[in-house]
Amino acid sequence: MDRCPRRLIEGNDETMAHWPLLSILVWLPIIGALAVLAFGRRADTARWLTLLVALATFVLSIPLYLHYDAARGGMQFVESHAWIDSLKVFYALGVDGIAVALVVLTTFTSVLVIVGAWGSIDTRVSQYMAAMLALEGMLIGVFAATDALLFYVFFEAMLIPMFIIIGIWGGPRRVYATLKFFIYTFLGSIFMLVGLIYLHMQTGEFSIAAFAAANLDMKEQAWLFFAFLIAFAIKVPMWPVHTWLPDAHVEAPTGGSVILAAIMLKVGGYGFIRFSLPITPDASQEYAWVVIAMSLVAVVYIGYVALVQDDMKKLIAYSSIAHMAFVTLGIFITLALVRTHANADAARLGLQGAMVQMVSHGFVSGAMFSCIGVLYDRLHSRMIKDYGGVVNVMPWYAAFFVLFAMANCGLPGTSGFVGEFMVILAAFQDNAWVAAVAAFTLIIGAAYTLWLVKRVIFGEVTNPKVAKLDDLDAREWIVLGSFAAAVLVVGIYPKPLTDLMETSVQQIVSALLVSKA
Amino acid sequence: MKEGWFVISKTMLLMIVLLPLFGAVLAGLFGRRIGRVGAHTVTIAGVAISCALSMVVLYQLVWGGAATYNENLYTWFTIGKYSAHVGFLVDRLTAMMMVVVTFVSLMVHVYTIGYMAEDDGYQRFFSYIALFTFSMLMLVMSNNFLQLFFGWEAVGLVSYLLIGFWFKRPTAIFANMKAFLVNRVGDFGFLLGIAGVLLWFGSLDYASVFAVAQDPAIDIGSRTVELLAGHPWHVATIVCICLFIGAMGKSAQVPLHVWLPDSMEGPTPISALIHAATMVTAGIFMVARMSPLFELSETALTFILVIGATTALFTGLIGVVQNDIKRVVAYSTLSQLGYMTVALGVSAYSAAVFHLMTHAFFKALLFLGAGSVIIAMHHEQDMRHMGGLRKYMPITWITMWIGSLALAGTPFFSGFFSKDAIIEAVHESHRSGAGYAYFCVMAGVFVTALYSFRLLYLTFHGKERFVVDDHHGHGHGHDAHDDHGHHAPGHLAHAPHESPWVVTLPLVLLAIPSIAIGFFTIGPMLFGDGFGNAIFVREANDVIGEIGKGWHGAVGFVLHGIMQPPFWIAFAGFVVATWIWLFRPGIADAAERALKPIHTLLMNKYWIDNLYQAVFARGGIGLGRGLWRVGDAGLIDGVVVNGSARLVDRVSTAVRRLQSGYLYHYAFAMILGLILLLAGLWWIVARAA
Amino acid sequence: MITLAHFLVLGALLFCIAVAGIFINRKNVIVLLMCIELMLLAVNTNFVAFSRYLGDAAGQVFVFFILTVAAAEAAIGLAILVVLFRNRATIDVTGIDRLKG
Amino acid sequence: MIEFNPNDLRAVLPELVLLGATCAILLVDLFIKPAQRDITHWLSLLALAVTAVFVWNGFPVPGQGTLAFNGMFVHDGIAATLKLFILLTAALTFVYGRNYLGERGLRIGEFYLLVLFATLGMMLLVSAGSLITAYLGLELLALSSYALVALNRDSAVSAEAAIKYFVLGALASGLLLYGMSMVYGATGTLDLARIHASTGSLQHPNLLAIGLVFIVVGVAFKLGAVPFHMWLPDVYHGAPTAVTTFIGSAPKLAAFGMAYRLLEGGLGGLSAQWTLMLALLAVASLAVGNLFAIAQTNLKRMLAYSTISHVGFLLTGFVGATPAGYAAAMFYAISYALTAAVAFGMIALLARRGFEAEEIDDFRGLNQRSPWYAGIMAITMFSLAGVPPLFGFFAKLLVLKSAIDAGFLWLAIVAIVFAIIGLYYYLRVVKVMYFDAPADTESLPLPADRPLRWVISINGLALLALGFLWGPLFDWCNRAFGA
Repeated sequence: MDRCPRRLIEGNDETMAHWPLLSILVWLPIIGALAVLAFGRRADTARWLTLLVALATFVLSIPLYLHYDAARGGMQFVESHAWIDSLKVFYALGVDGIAVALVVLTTFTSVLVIVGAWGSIDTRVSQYMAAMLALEGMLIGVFAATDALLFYVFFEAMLIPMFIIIGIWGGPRRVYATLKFFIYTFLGSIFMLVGLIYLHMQTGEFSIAAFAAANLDMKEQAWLFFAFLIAFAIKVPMWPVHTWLPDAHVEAPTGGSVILAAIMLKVGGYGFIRFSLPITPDASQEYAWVVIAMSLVAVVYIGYVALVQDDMKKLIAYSSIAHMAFVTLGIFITLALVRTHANADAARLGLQGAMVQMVSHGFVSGAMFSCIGVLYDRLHSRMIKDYGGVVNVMPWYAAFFVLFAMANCGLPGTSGFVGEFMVILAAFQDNAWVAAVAAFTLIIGAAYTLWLVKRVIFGEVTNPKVAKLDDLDAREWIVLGSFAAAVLVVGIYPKPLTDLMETSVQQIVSALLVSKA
Repeated sequence: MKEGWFVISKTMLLMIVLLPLFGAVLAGLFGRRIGRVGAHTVTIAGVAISCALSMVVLYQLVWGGAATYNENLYTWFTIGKYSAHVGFLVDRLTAMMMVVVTFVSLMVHVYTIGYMAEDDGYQRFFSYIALFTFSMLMLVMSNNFLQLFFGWEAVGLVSYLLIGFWFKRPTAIFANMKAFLVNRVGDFGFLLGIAGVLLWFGSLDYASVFAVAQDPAIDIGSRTVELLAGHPWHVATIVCICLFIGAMGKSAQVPLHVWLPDSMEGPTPISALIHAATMVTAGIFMVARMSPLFELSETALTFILVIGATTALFTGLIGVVQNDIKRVVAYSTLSQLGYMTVALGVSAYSAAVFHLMTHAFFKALLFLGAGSVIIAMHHEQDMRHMGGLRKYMPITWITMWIGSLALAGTPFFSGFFSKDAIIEAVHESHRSGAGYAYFCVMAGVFVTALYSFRLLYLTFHGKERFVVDDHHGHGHGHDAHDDHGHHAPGHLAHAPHESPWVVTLPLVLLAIPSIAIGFFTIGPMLFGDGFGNAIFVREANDVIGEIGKGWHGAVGFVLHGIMQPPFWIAFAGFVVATWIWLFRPGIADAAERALKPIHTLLMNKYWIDNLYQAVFARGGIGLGRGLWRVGDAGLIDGVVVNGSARLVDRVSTAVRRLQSGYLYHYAFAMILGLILLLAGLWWIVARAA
Repeated sequence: MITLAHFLVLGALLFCIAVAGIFINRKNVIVLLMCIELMLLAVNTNFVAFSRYLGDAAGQVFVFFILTVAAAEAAIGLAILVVLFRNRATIDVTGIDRLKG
Repeated sequence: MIEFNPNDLRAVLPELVLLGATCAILLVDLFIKPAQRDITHWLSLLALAVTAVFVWNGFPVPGQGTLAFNGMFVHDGIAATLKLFILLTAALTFVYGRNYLGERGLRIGEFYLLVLFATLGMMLLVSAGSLITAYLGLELLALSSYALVALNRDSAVSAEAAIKYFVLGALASGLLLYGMSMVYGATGTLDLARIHASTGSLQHPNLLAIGLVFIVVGVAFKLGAVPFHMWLPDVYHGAPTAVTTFIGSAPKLAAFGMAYRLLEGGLGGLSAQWTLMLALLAVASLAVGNLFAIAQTNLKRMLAYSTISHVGFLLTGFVGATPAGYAAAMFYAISYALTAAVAFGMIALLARRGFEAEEIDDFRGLNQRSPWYAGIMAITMFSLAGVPPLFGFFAKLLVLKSAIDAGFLWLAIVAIVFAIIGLYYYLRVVKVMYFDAPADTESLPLPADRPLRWVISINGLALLALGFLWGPLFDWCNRAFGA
């Protein structure tokens, strides 16, 4: 990857004023959304306009990757303008390696989502597309915000478009699902708000860095830790606060599911890395076992639950929960590794694993939901029993499906393997039993995924409707093909990704060494 | 110039690996475009070249004195002190495996032209087997655990795809899922083993891991860890057993053997290539490759020994009662894998690998022969409907005999040398469990002979147990598998006849090594310095060395072997088989009736499959249902989430009646509030005073 | 000798009677208006008593304001009462319960 | 010795202007035909505008207020700020109510005059420097409001609402007066500043404390805090929507001013006691408001209960008894007034002759009928629910912050817990508008009252804009309290 340290567009500040790349990335889609609402009377106008904006955003996010000086790490492309002086609230943006990865994931996925929704959404197209764009902008904002209040604003605001997307274009039980989704996540994050206000009282400002620098005694840290835990655990989601996800996924339109699984869930993991670890390191160490336990339960419990689902989307939703458990596991074993085992490298391995898993899950789950969407567009059913023998009529589709299924079981050579592999290696360094339980996903994950493949893809065609299906069209080829390329590239050559985040991860981990209490 | 020739070149290795992949991609993505001929041409060309190059590499290493090749191609990731790479380690062991893999694969490719001639999935099939060749090469040529695991899983994937090749057959798509899942159980251990290696040996690269393992200063062998408080375990033992669990999955050792017989749902060439010659031996190869680690742990080796011995005998027994010709060969494969594992268990790694090689040839031969028979019988696989085929298909008949003789361990045939070496090794070994193992392998010899010759007699000898209803007249394309099932069992549309040359040529080409390879290679491979430093054995465990003391060349080995019990046991087996199935066919049924319980036991494969089905499959689904309905739907959603919502709803509908609409209630509420506030104030004042 | 305390107690009694009247009376709205007047009178008593006691005229000024406002209040109250009666043909307190819940 | 000081007139100039204008309009209205009612409409708006200009010109230097009429009348930044927003919301009431009243033949001079008088009362109330001015301002507001509620003489529910409002209001002012008498007795003065000064040295502190309780009750009634809230749902529900728009918005600002004047200005010495009382009232209001609102099907009634819960939040800002807290509370009051105005305005917008659009189901499928107004209403609902990036969220944020800074963490947590319950019924309105299909009876065209459409759109978008640009307003509030 290109590592030319272009001083012009690097973090250090007043030079950034020339080119506020992050602001552009955040606001271009949101303004685009308004434009789509304004001019999107005709469905096709809306579609093309949206695609244009999304592509532009994606293209603009490439320099972010190219010119992020990974060797230097830390926050770059920094922007900071006073928002509320009296409270020291800043409109402050900046990205480190981790954020860059997630931002690029967002822009990439958004384009595919919009291409994917091309034909399948035909009512109130402009509103759908606008919601998608607004969502994209807010997600980028979440990953780029370095001011806690700004982060929170994006964090909450993105619920609104998703609420609308599920509620309008969703399935039969969409209202229940979307209300549940909104209230559930709102419930979590509002406790975090109290935590942030408390931290503001301690530090007098809202900058995340200042929070991280604040000295907090164990009791304060414990309270804050759990405030953050509720917020992010619900977002991830972790067992046992996961039940909103299957409903939301089942009812959401394909595009909604893809964004939800591929990016929105990552906000939770990202929050753990941005807030829990740096701000409450001691409490995180103290209570890491809670999170680790929740993650391990998720791997096994959710794995078994996924096994018995008869709705494809629900199955993938549950498998998402199980996979995200590796993210939380990887994040929270770092503390034990850094502090009790004094093995910072292993901690970095774990954290990197968590991040790679996030990116990979973005691709894989996005791809899986797109695959299901392809079938749903044709047959308007998500029920496994309605399919079977799809390979006979849709060979190319079947090929993609099997590929993504294999990535979902973490087959080496696909992105799904890399993260889980790293996390398990790191976990073993801390505790072999933890690693063993985590590794159980090899079996259960394969079980539910392959059983799905067996029942949907293979076998004789039983349903006459299936017999009439036709294979992927060009649009679907683009979507699935791009996902497949991403899955394989990350799986075969993850080094660019890990290198991008290496220094940032190392900085986070080394910060964990100092106790604040 | 000589220099260049005797240094292994990276380009060559890359070609060896990538050509099959290239073929696979071409045949897979553009199969329709390039057509059948294009597909098989490109894949066969790829595999043929890489086979030739592998032989060159082997020659360079063994005779050219080329140094071991160990380099990284590229870095997978580097995180702090941890890094993972993709790279090649090519020494004599690797080279031998490369040759075996590519050669058998080449044979199977050629054979497939005939076998799959009529199949719609022709291109797809070639793409798969070429992809398999690539994966297997990645596995054997790897120089680190990561890539090993990659190849390990990749071959598993291809095996999954190929067992389910005829994805319309319910049995096939059940079998391939079963195979993948059982393998995953093994991989579960394998992955933990790798994690352990990284933790305790500090790297994933073979070289550095082995360096640590053999470094007396570190003395990793005596290092212990308390995974359970108060139970110090040797780290070496943990790692080795974990790794071996992986091998148990891949190489189908009891109790993870259940997938291999079912894998016969795949097309026969696959059974030959993947489920007999190469993939299933990956576990054996891995353990041999890891000999420096396994040498560290007596416990692990004992474990291996017992597992191997059990597999060798008891799966063989099942083979005796099978009627499906492919399943007989499959169970014999299981049993032979058991032999190899036993060899590993007594630290006779070279013997294991030696048997691996010979077995690869004659077992591939047997499978392809069986396939040829199946073609002739129009995909009738039940031996009870065969018999007397020798006059229809002489080549198949003779080559099958050669294969069986090799399998049964007839002197001068390749199997004899390898198997005898193993038995000798077990005999020499003083490892605990060696006694049990010795009994198993001895009994195994008898069983092997029994089912091998039973197969031959039932298939090629005796009277024909099938009817040719000739109403079609003699047409062509008898090997069309698509017309199978049109006929009642034992009824054929046309008389069976010899298969086309693409089928028989591989049989002949495989028959030659099945006869001769053992005789020529036992010297260098076992008692010479055949594997160079690839295999490490501690002095105390060097049973092969012990045997080697009495080594006077292959002929001497044979003469000495004939004096030994194994030969006579095998001969006994031959006699019994001949008597029962050639001369007195009635006895078989009599014996079956007499030994009813045992027969049922064997027919049901000791009910292990049923057990797994009940406990793990149905149990797992039951558990999932329970967790879902009770845990998710019931408690979390029902009680907590919707429960709280319902509670709020109830409360609000209840309390809203307080807003009664009556003025005096409203006024009363105000006065009440006033009084409460006054009371509160009084309380505060009182507390203040 | 009548002290401030007596006036305050009187005021309190009047006030309590008025308040009690407001939420005990279930008969008709006129009584409510009366009670309100009574309450204001109680307050006035307080103010006058205090102002006398403190020797400060402001309290008594306040009383005049209160009386004026009370008059206006009564006027509006009766006007509303009329409207209510025109719509409901009753001024029974228990009858006024259409708005509830 | 009391002597007349002409400067005092400058302090009350806006009030005088409004009074004069109101009387003028009263006369004008006598001589115009019902057809020309618009004249009154525009004149009233003009009157409010002019008054606002005078308030703006006379805007005092931040921090240092001046006293007029021997301290009877306080002229400071707080009063001026509140007055500006009171005038603004009153004007909004006129604009939003015009069409609604017109269709129901209620566009009579009385409406405008009563609103103007009430506004005058509120202006007086928020700059009250003595118990007398406070009482007079309060009654002027209250009496006008009673009459306004009963504006529709042919509506039984209006009459019922009016009588309830009247009786309870009278009771409340009685209690307030009783408290005032106690305070007077304890301190010997009606002047709030002097009361504050003399708090420390009293021979009957308990007398003052008892008076405090009664005054708190009076304030709580005006705000509509539980358990003195019972009038609020019935009045909001029963009153004509245009009137509800008024009663629901501006008086909250006035009530905040009254609370500040009486409790901080007068009885600041007893803040230790009343902060606790207000905390209790806050909890009760949050609980009752949100719990009752969930069960409602009538939008006006639901909004009434939501008002109660918002009062809980407003009081949460008070419990700190710090300038910052008051600033937050004022910010909250302003944000609520502006938001509520849109909410009720939307009801007035959708209503038409013979059809009050006051049931939640009347908003079904609004998104299909008119995406724009559905969007405005959605913004309003999310703002009321306190979802970022909308105005309401930052109001909640500041209030919670002040409570936490004041050490009332438990109160903040109670508040957010009930905010989550509250979220549900706001979302239900959005759900009805966006996710439900419109019943065809409702797919009538929206009234073509251009000013209404424009103003309500601007008002709605302001809630979004202020979500980003709330800084200046916040600083303004802080400056007013010298925080």
